[in-house]
Amino acid sequence: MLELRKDIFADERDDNLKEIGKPTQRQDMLGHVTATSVYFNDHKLQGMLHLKVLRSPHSHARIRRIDLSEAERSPGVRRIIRGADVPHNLNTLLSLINFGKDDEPTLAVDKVRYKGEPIVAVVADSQREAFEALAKIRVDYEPLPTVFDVEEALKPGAPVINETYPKNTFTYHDIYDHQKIRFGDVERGFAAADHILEQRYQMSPIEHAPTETNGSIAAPDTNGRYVVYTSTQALFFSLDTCAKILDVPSNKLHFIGGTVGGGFGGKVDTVTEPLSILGAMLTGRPVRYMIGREEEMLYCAPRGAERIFIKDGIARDGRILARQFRCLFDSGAYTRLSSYAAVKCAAHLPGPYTIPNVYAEVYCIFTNRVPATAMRGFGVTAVDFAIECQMDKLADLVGMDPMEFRLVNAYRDGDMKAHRREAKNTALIECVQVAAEKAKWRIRDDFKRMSSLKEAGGQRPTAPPPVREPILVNRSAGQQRTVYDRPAPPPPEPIRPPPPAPPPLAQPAPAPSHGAIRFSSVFGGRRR
Amino acid sequence: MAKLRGRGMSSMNYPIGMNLGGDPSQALVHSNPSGKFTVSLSSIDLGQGMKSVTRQICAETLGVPVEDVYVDTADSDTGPHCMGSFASRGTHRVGNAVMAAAREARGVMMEAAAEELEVNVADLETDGRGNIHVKGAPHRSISTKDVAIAAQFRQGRTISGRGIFLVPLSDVDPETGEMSPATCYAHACLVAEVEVDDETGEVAMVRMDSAYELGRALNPRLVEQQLVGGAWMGISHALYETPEPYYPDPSHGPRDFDEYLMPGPGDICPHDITVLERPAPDGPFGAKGPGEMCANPVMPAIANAIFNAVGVRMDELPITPEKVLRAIKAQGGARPQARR
Amino acid sequence: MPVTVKTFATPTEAAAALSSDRSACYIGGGTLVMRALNEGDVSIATIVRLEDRSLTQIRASGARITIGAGVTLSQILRERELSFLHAPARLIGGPAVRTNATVGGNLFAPAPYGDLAVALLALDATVSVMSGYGARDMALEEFLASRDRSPGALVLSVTCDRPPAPEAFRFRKVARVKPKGVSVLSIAVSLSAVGGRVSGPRIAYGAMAPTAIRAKAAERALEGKTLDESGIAAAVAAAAEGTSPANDAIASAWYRREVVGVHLRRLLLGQDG
Amino acid sequence: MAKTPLQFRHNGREVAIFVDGGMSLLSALRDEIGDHSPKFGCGQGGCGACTVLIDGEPVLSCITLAETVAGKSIETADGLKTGPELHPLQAAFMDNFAAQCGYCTPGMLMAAKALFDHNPDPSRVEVIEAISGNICRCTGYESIINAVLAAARRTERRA
Repeated sequence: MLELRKDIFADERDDNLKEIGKPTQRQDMLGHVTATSVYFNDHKLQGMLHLKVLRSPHSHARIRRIDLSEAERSPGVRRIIRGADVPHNLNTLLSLINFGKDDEPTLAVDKVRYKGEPIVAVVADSQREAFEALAKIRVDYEPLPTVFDVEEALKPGAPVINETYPKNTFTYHDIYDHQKIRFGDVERGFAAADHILEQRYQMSPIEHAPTETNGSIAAPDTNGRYVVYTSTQALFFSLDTCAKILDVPSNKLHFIGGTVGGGFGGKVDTVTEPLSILGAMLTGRPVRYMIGREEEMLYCAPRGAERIFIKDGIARDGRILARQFRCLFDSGAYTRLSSYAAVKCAAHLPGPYTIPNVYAEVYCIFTNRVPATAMRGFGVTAVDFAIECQMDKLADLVGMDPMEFRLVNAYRDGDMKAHRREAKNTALIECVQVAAEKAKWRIRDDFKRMSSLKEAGGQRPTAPPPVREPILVNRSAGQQRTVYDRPAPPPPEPIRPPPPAPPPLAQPAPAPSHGAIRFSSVFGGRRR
Repeated sequence: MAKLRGRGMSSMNYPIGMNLGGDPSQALVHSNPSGKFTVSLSSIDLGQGMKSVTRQICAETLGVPVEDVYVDTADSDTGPHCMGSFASRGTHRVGNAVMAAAREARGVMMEAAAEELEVNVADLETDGRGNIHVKGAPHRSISTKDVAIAAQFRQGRTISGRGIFLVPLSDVDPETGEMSPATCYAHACLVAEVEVDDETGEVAMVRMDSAYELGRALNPRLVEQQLVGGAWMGISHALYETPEPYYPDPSHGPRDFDEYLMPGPGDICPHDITVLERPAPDGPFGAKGPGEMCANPVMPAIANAIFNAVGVRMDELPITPEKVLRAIKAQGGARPQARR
Repeated sequence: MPVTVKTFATPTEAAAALSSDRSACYIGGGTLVMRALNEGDVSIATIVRLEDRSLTQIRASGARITIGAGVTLSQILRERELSFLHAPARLIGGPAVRTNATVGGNLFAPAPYGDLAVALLALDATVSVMSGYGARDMALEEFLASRDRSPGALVLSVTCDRPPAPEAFRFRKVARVKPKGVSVLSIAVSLSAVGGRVSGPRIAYGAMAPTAIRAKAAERALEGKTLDESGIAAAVAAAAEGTSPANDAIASAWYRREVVGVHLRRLLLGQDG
Repeated sequence: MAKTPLQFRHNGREVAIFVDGGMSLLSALRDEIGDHSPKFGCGQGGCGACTVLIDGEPVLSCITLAETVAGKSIETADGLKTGPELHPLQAAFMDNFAAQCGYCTPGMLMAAKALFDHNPDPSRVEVIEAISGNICRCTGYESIINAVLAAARRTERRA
C-alpha cells in the first residue's frame, strides 16, 4: 500500500497539475508484456561473429609468455586480440571528467591483478569455436603475493597491486592518500561526552545480478562508422570511453541502447564495448560480446566492500557531541568508480544529523580482487548501515527510544553540515514522525510537534532521563572496539512508561488520515 | 526452540545527482505537423521508468495530454548528451533538461497560436487537452494540431526546444572537505519487524512500514515500483547477498542464481509506504529521486530489529543465519529486548 | 570440434558409446550437460541420448516400485503411486526445471544438490546400472560412493519399497530462499515403529558430505527409542557424527554441523520451521 | 558444423530448421527461427527468462537440447496474444505495473501461463510456487504475484 500525505508541506507545493502526479501507465509496458521490447541482444545481424575472453586463473601474477600458436589454428577462429592490438590499452573511467590516472588495461599485458582479468580475446564463427580456441591458449604465469584485506593492503611492505598507485591507495588532491572531513573539534567533543562508543562495521560486496548480463554487438556501418548495440547505463559515457581506448573520433561510433535489462550500477563500466568494436574493426564483421552468467557473477565488477569505524561522543541527554569516521573502500585491483564513491561518502557524513564536531578519513584502497564499481547508492549505502546501527546502539546507551533519539539529533533547515553548507529543504523529522505513526510506534507529543522548518522548528526536545541503567557492555558478536565511559548518569527520576507492544499484525493498517491519497497498490491484492 | 520477534528502525537522507555536480544532461523536444511531440534523449531506461517520467514532465510543461508525447531514447545520433542513468540523477537532471526543452517548444507553440488567433501571447493558456485558448474566453481557441500545421506550413516556425541542465562542478577542499555535494536530498524512515529462530539463526521478515520524502511523486505507481522493489533489494542486501561469502577470503564465490542468494517470492513481506512531498527548489516540479535510497534504510532497520528480537548486534553484512547463530551462542542465548 | 549428438535405442549401445569415448557424456534432462555446454565446457564433444520407453516408466509391484532413470520430477509429482516422493521432488528447482530434471540425473548432482537421492537413500533404494560389462543392480549408497570413479556408468532405473504409511517417511529441506532454494542441508527419515518403538530407522542427509550419506550414528541412537524429546535426544546429539559438509556459497561446514541436529529433532517430532 | 534437421510447432505454426549439434532450444528459437521473446538470462537453468512451454509444460529453453523437441508443440511469449488482443495475464501485468526492466517478463508470463492452463484460480501460494524458478531483480515479486492473481479473477469474470 502506498499513500501520499498531501497535507504535509502542502503550502510548498502547487498541486494543481494535469499530468504530474498521475499514475500514468509506463510508455514501455506494452512492449514488456508482449515481449517486443528490444534489448541489445535482440539485434540479429548477418554473419555475426562471437567474442570470448581468456581470463586469468591467478589473483596476482606476472605474465611471462602467451602462446597463441595452437589457438590461431583452431577451427572457426577469425581473429585473436591481444593487449598490443588495443590502441590505447590503459584507461580509467573517470578520466572523462579528469578524475584519477589511467590505471586499467582493456587486456592485461605484463601482469594480472585479479582472478578473472581478461588477457586475450578470441573472435570466432560460433561461441563453441571461441571456447575451443580459448582452451588452446597457453599462458606462462609467475604468481605474485596477494592482498585481499584493506587493512593489510595499507601496511608498509604490502605487495604493490596497481603500479599506478604504489601505496595501494587512490591519491586525492595530488597529495593525500584519503579524503578528509574536518568540522569543529572532535577531541573537545569527546572530552565533553558522557559516553564514548567506538564500533566497526563491514559492508559486503554485492553483485548487481541484473537478469540481462552485460554485452554489446558492434558492426561496421555503411558509412565507415561502427554501430554499437549496447546494454550500457550511460550511452555517451561508454561511447567516449570507447573513442578514447580505440583512439577514434567519437563520431565514428554510433551507439544504440536505452532499453536495458536492469543495471543497478553494473552497466557503467563499458567492459564489452571496446572489444566488440575492436573485433568488428579487425574482422570487418559484426561481433557480439555477451558476458556469461558465471563470468558476470565471478569476474564482473560488484559493489565494493567497505569497512567503517565510527567513534561517537554522546551526552547523557542524547545529543551527539562528536563523531569520527575511518572508512576503508575496497576498490579491488583498479579504480573504476570507487574513488568517486569515497568522496560521495565523505560528503554524506555524519549522516542526516546535526553534530557540532565531525572528523573523517575516507580511503579508496586497492586489493587483488575484481575491481569494484557503482551500485545503487554506493558511497552512501554502507555508511548509512553503519551510522544507523550506531544510532540504535547510542539510543540504547542513553536509554532513549530510537525514534526519539533520531529526532533529538535530526538535522533541520538552517543547520550547518560537516561539509560546511547550510541544510535546506530537509524532511527527516517528518519522515520519522510519519513512520512512527504508521508503525504504531509511540513517541512523546513534544517529538510529534517537531518540524524541519527553520522558524517552526522550536526547541530541540531534551531527552528524558534513562528508563534504566544504560547497558554499557557491548553485545556484538563482531570484533568490537571499546565502550568506555564517563561517571554514570544520575539515578533515574520520573520513569517514563515503556511504549506498549504494537497491536497484532492482523489489524488493518490505519485508515489514511489528513486527506491522504492512496493509490491502488501492489500490495492491494495480497491473498493468503 | 523459540521464534522471537523484534522491531527496528532507521532514518536517513540521500543526495540527488552525481556528487559535486558537473553531470549535465540535454534534451530535444519537437512537434510533428499534427501537433504531436517527440522527446529525443540519449538517457537510459533500465526499468526505472525514464521514458515514462520524462514523458509526463514534457506533457505537463507543454500543456498537452500525455498521449501527445512519446520519448525516444537512446541513440547517440539523435539523442543529445546525457551523463547516464545513475546517482539518482535521472528524474532530477534529465527531467529538468526535458522541462527546459519543453518550455522553449511551448514558447514557439504559443507564439504561433497567438499569430493564428491574433492576440497577445500573454493572453493565451493551454487546457491540457490539446487546445490553446484566450484566458477567460475558452471559445477563442485553437487546437495544438492546427497550431502545428500553421507553424509548419504557413508561418515557417519550428515548434521545438532545446534543454540542458547542469549543476556546476563543486571543488573539494583538501584539508576540510568543504564542498557542495548536492542541491537536494530525499529522506526516509523505515520500521522493520523480523522473526528470529534462536536455534538456527534464521531471520524471517514480518512486515515493513516506511515514510519516504521524495520532493514530488511525479508518477505514484512508478515511485511505488522503485520503493517496493528497492526495499526487496534492501532485504536481500541485509540478509542474503554476497559474491564473497567468506570475505575477505575470496573463495567460494557464487556462480549462478542458485548460489547467489536473494529473497524468493516466498520470502517477501507486506510493506506499507507513505510518500511525503517537500518540493526541491531546483527539481522538476520539485521532484528528487527515489531510485537509489529505497534500499538503504532496510538494512540497518533489520539489523536493529534483530537486536530487539534476540539482543545481538549484527555489524557485518550480509546477516546470515550463521552470523546470528554464532552471536546468540557467544552471548549464551537469546536476550529479547523491550518489545516495541 | 563441434558437438555431436548420438541417439541410441538400447542401453547396451548407449553404454558402449559412453565407455568408448572419453569426451562422451550422457544427457538426461540437460540440467547438468546443457549448462556445461553453455558455460563453454569443451571437454564434452559427444552427447549420448537414449530413447528407450523403459527409461520413462514407473513400475509398481506390491511394495516395490521401480522408477526409470528418465522419469522427470514433474512426472513424479503427477504420479499418485509416488506420493511419498512428492515432498522432495517439489522442493527441487522451479516447475520448469522439474519438467527436465530426471531421477537418474539427480543421482549425479554434486552437493549441495541431489535432494531426491537423499530421499531414495533413506528408502534403501537400489540402482540398476549399465556399464561396459553389462547391467547390474547395486545399493544406492554403494553407487553414490563410487559415482565419481566410474565414468560411463549409465543408470537405467532406481528401485525402492513404498513406505508402509505416510508418517513412516519424512523429508525436510533447509534452504535460504523460499520456496525454491539450494539445500543448506536436507534430511530424509524412514522409520517403522514396533510397539511405539523405532526399529530399523534410516536417516539420510544431503549437503552434509560430497554425496548424499546415511547418518548411521544417529540411526543407531534412535533404534528402539520412542519418538519424543527424550527418546530422540541421543540421536540428535549424534546427528553430526560421520558427516563431512563443505564450506560453500550457501553455508559453512560449521553451520551445517551446528543445525543438522536441530532440524533432525524438528523432523522427528513433526515440528515445522 | 554438422547440421541436423528439426521440425516442431512454434506458436501453432509448423517450422523446420537445421540445428548445430548440442544447440539449445533457446538458440534454436532466437537464432534460427527469430523469435526473440525468450531471453538469455544465464544459460544455467537458474533464472527462468527463457521459459517456454513444450506441449503445455514449462521448460527452460536454455538447458533443453533442441533436438528433443522434434514433433512437439512450443509456446513462447510471442504467441500469447490472440491477434491484437492481449492474454489476460498480459493485461493483468500491465494493470499491476508488474514489469520494470521487462527482461524477466516473457519468462514470468510463460511460467504463469503454465500454471494458469491447469489451474485458472490459483491461490497466492500456488502462484508463488509457479514463478519460483524465475528471477526478477526489479519488482520484489509482489506486483507479479498480484498480477497473476488478478488475471485469474479477470478470466473468471469473462467465463
